[in-house]
Amino acid sequence: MTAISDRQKLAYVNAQAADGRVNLEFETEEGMTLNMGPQHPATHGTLRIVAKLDGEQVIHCEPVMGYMHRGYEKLLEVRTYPQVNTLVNRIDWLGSFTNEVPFILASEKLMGVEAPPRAQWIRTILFELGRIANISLFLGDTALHMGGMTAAFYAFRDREFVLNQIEAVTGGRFHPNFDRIGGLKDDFPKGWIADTKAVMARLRDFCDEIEDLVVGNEIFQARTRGIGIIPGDIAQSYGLSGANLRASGVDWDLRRDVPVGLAWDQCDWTVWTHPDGDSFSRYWVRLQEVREATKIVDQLCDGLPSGPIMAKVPRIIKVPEGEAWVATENPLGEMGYYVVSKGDLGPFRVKIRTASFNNISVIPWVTRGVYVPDVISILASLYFILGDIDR
Amino acid sequence: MSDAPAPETDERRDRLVEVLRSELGDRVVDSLVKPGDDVWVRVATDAWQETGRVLRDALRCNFFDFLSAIDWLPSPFGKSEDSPLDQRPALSTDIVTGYAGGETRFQVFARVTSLPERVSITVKADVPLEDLAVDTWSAIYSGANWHEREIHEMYGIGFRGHPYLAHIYLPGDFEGHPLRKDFPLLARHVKPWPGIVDVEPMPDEGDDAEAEGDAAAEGAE
Amino acid sequence: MSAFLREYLTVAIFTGVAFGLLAGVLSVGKLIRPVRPQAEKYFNYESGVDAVGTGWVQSPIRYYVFALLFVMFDVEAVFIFPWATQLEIYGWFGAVEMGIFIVLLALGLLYAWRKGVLRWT
Amino acid sequence: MLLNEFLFLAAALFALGVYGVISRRNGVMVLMSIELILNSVNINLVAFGAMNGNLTGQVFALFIIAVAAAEVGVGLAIVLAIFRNRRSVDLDEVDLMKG
Amino acid sequence: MGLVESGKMPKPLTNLLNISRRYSIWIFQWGLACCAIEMGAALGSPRYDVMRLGVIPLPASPRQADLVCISGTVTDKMVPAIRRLYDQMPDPKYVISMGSCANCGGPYWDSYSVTKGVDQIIPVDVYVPGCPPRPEALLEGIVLLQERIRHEDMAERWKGDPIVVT
Amino acid sequence: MILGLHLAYWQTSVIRSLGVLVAVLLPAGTFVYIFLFKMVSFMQSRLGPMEAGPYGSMQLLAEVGKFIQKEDIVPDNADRRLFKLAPYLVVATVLLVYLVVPFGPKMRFVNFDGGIFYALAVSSISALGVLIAGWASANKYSLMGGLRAAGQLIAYELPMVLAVVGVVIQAGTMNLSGIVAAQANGKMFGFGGLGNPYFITQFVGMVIFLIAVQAELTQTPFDMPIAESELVTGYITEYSGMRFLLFFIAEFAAVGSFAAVAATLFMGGWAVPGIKFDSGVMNVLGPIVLMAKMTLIAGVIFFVRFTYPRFREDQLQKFAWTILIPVALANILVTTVLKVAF
Amino acid sequence: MGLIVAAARNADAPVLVAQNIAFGVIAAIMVFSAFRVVTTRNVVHAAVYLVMVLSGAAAQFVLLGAEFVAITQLLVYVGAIVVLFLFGIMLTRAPIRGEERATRDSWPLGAFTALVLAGLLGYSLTNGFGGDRLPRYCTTAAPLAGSCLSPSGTRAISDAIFSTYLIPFEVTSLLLLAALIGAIVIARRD
Repeated sequence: MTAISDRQKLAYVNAQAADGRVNLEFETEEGMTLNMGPQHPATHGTLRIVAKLDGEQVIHCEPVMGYMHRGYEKLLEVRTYPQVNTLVNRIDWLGSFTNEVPFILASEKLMGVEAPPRAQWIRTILFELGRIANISLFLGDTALHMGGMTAAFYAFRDREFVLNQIEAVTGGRFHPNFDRIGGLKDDFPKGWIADTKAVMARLRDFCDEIEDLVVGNEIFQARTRGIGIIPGDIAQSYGLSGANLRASGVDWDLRRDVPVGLAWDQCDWTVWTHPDGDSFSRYWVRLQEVREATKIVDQLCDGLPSGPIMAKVPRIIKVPEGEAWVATENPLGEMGYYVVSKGDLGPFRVKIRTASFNNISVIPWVTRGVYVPDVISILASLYFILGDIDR
Repeated sequence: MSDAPAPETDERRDRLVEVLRSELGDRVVDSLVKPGDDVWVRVATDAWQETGRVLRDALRCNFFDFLSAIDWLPSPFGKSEDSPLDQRPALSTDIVTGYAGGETRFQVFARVTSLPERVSITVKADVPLEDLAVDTWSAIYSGANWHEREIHEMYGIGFRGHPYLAHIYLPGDFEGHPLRKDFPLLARHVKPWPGIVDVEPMPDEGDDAEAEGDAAAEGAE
Repeated sequence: MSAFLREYLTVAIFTGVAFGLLAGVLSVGKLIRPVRPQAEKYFNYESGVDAVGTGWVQSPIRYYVFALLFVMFDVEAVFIFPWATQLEIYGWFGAVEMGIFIVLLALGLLYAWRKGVLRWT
Repeated sequence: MLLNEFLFLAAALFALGVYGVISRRNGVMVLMSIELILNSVNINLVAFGAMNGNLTGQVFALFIIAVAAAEVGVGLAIVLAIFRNRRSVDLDEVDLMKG
Repeated sequence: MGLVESGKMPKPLTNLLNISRRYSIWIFQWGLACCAIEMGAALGSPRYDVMRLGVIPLPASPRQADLVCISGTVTDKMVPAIRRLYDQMPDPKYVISMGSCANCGGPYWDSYSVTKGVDQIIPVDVYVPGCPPRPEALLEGIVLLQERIRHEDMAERWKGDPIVVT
Repeated sequence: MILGLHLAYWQTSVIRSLGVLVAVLLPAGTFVYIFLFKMVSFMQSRLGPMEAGPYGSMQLLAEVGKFIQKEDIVPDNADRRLFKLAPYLVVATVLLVYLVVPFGPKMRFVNFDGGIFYALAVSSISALGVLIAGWASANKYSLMGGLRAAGQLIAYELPMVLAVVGVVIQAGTMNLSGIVAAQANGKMFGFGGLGNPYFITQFVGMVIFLIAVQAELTQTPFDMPIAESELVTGYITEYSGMRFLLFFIAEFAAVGSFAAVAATLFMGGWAVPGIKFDSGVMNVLGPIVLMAKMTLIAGVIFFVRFTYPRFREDQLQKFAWTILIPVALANILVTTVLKVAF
Repeated sequence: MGLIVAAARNADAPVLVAQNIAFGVIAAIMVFSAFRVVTTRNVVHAAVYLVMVLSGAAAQFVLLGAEFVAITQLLVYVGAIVVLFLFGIMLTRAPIRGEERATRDSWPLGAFTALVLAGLLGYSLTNGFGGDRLPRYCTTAAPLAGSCLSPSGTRAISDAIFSTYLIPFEVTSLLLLAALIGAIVIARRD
């Protein structure tokens, strides 16, 4: 057992004192306060939801974050560009590859480099695979939060196949660190494309299965329809993005609307929206998104151009002075990097705009007056990942 | 894919700047339009809140991307990559600001998007050092609430009129503002970064000895 | 002793044996299990932080109304059961009598329904 | 068995119930004491029924149980109404006349 | 007082108890970060299915858990909660530290808000390295833990004060 | 002489009691192994426990052995006495239900005139244990779980009771052995070859009964009280070690007991439809037949549990009061009319 | 304790000894529990003690051969009314450590009243029913009606309700309906 350092001790005491103060704040008022988290099965880990209740009705619900705050923006200021690439993988840990892409694109923009077409296509394919790996877990997990155990196991089962494909290319199931400024680390291995298409067919079956098991289930619909309605203008004002925004009837998808140079405009797919804005529509839109993603991967695999996968870039990456913002439509929503460079080996300042942070900022608004069980279904349907909130 | 050469002018983005200028007058201090790419506008500190309102109401930039801040002071610690025992050359602490200029060390900047126009804008405002605060945007864009809390925690910048400016990430008694450039990462001072030289042979230029030499030279610098 | 009481004696003995067994298992556990008292171990669980407020919840009044409905219908069931065993003998007369009884109580349910007690919002 | 065994038991319960009704402050506890009284009556009824070999006692016990259910339902509703207005179920602090 | 604690338990019985502890490990449903997903894959994915080994992923409350897998980054803000939940678990209890972050801080070694290793707060039985470790690695860690439990001398374990890290 | 007989009676009673315990724990253990460990695993394309014993068959013993060794924690704020009392109450009610179930013509522990009435009364007491457990833990999740559980238990106790009335009307008796006999010897639309198993003639009643059983057992989709995604584990959040195991056993033993009651009420109990063995054979075969029927019903219960998501609390209450109970009342009326008319 | 002694003294046959002992034990538990119901400071404890009194009463009903009433006692009182009580308790404030002042200052008055009442009742009962014995339990299969105490079947009770007491039965439903509506009106907050 290592001894705890003074700094640790101090942090421990401080944190306890802080928690105590938060508690005191909540305690002094009328009504009962229900704590969910930092350890709570509903909060995907370490989010803390403090809900003030009247009976079972929520008067006010406030997320307390920071239990997963790792200080990304500070750490990125002391890393070189390739190192940043490694680290940002771990922001949204379910669709890791998708975290790398906007940062790499922003750096490329500053450097004036463009990756060769094949690299762009492969990036797009991996991006969509990351999306599938991410959202398919959501599809099972949300059902789990409403008590349907089996869907979660199906999700884990079929997600494995996607992870296998990612691993076959990048060598990592989770954190591929595969993107490079100017291209990619490697090309596809032999036979990968045929395998991937088989996996995509399987995933489409999985979507059908989920549609039967969850979406078509009356209880699931009773739990989600008309619950947690977020109108489109509220969603925009809070900066909700991704499926949460589209489920509110706002037709906005960065893949289609703000081209960043990847291959989405080369294939035929649909942006699904839903007019209701409730938990059910968020689930439904995500389900469609997985379906579309499998189609995109199929099409891109078919038309993959040949050529190099790496542009000419200097060995030591130095990014010229400037500021650049690139955002992509990540599985969780809009993820963007505002990179400020001073011509150094590493960025001067990186503002990471993550989707979940904005997505859950709507929680106090949307949970007023709902019942405790609805808090769970709303949280699950908003879909957040702790690393993506706290960074 | 942006194969086509960048256009010389960009009407949509120029219009943004024009409308802002007509609404705010000379409180728009500076602006920069990169045609086909992006637009930056710097406004005076006291026009910060009004800028938000104009963006939302006049320009229909309803979608809130983010609100953040930046500390333009160059880090006095460098990247703390070398051994702490080595004599480190004195680092310049001259403030050099980025696009659309700036006068003070701290700047807040925010980005909003007009979904129908498919255009985004980054607005910036200086934060005076003597009174480290600007007006809140949380009444204009609800999502700004948490972003401002984050900035407050990370930079110590206040937001006038914010409903609940409490800690959001760090434990209550955390001292200092981590994202300020003069906030040291203690671990780095105790122990140097083990992987300073970050070189990996590129797949297409396998064993290029000359590049390797370059790398060593650059890394040592 | 009558067979009737004997059956109930079995119930009593069984209850005794069951409780004895449970207590026995727990005391066997007492021999084996460790006791490591630590102050924090005995704090109430609240997702890993200190408990906020007292453990008291004011439960919604709806529960009371449900319990009330339950009690009323439970009493109804008490009268239905003996009647059900003898229905063959009572014939239509019994059916009508019970029909009136059930309908009267169903009116209560209907009243609660119409009053919106069964809905939450 | 003596009839009096049961009657004494009922008497004891009855007396305890009366004590509870008079001396308890908490409205819910007063209602519980009333239950004790009702139960003592039930025991009496069933015992006398057994004594006389007819079923009247048992049938009346059933009716009393039904009435007790109704009584508790209304009684607790009143206590709840008092609690909602006064944030207390203490009968001493509640002057019903002031309402 | 417990027979086991005083070391008066006959040897075969002790063996039996160790075996039953070995095959009935209720793992606390609690994930922290990236590793939690790999832990979830180990618990929930049919491909890994940790239930084969007798690890039951049912309890959501520490009171019913035997094993807590610290899967992911431990931040300073999280530390009191981890400590509290560990304390609330009934003895005998085991800890697996999963992933570089929980082991030593991992890629966040220089962060201002990350605790460099969960073993500064609670005693750890098995470390599983990796960033994140594959589910197989976690399974290996669990098998190691089971080996350890199999040959554990409980009297020894209970001797003296509870293991407190200060 | 009488004294001697007394002693013998005591002995037989104790033996009977132990017999009930076996009859409780055996199905409970079997259900845990078959359904919780294996069936759900296969449903989710897994294997379930494999290491402890062949195909993990010793897993349950390991669980018991482990829980015996676990520390017993009573939180400081809890009401110690009631906290300890609650598991006894919950387990005892489950055990007492088993007493009245006949396993054969003579294979029964007690033979009450009001057998089914007794079973319903005893099972309604478990709501009490749950409420006490929730309150005594002094924990918010527990209290909310306890309240929800009690609210749900009473809401679904009612349809269950009312669903049974139809059977009682048809059989004309509340004695469970009598109900079995009525099913074995009854006629169905004038055809007596298969007897009259009530799952055909009382189909509505059986569906209501099984739904109510699902809710009484707090299994998904009615598991709001122990909904782990919001209330951690509801009223058992603070229980550890053996006391938790008691709740766990009670849950699965309750599945067994309700399955046994349902099998007796609606599926002919120990009798095999259409085949009339003599009493001696059925005393041996009866328990096996009943166990098979129980397993079937438990299989349905667990299949639903692992497939469906859960209701919200108000939806659940609304379902009971606005659908199940009116339907059950209508079922009674229809059965009455049919019974009287024919 | 006295009850047990009294029961033992009045025993005249071994069978009755067992019954009397059972009666005595149950009665002692009931009286003790009833005493705790009216003296405990914790309202949830009071409810639990009430459960014991009620179950004890059910057991006494069994001793008196009233099986149906006994089970009804369990179903309605223990299974429903006590649950109603517990809901009522949890809707109001139920501190886990009990209340500081659960008894009125005027409790001696109550105690006095109760004692006087008990004395009066005891006196009049001894006077009135001093020697009355309950009939023995029937041991033969087909007893003569009235000659011995036989468990009364539910059928007999049903016959009694649906012939002699038909009107009270129907009135009961009216009473329940009225109570239900009244309670809902009182309890609802609109």
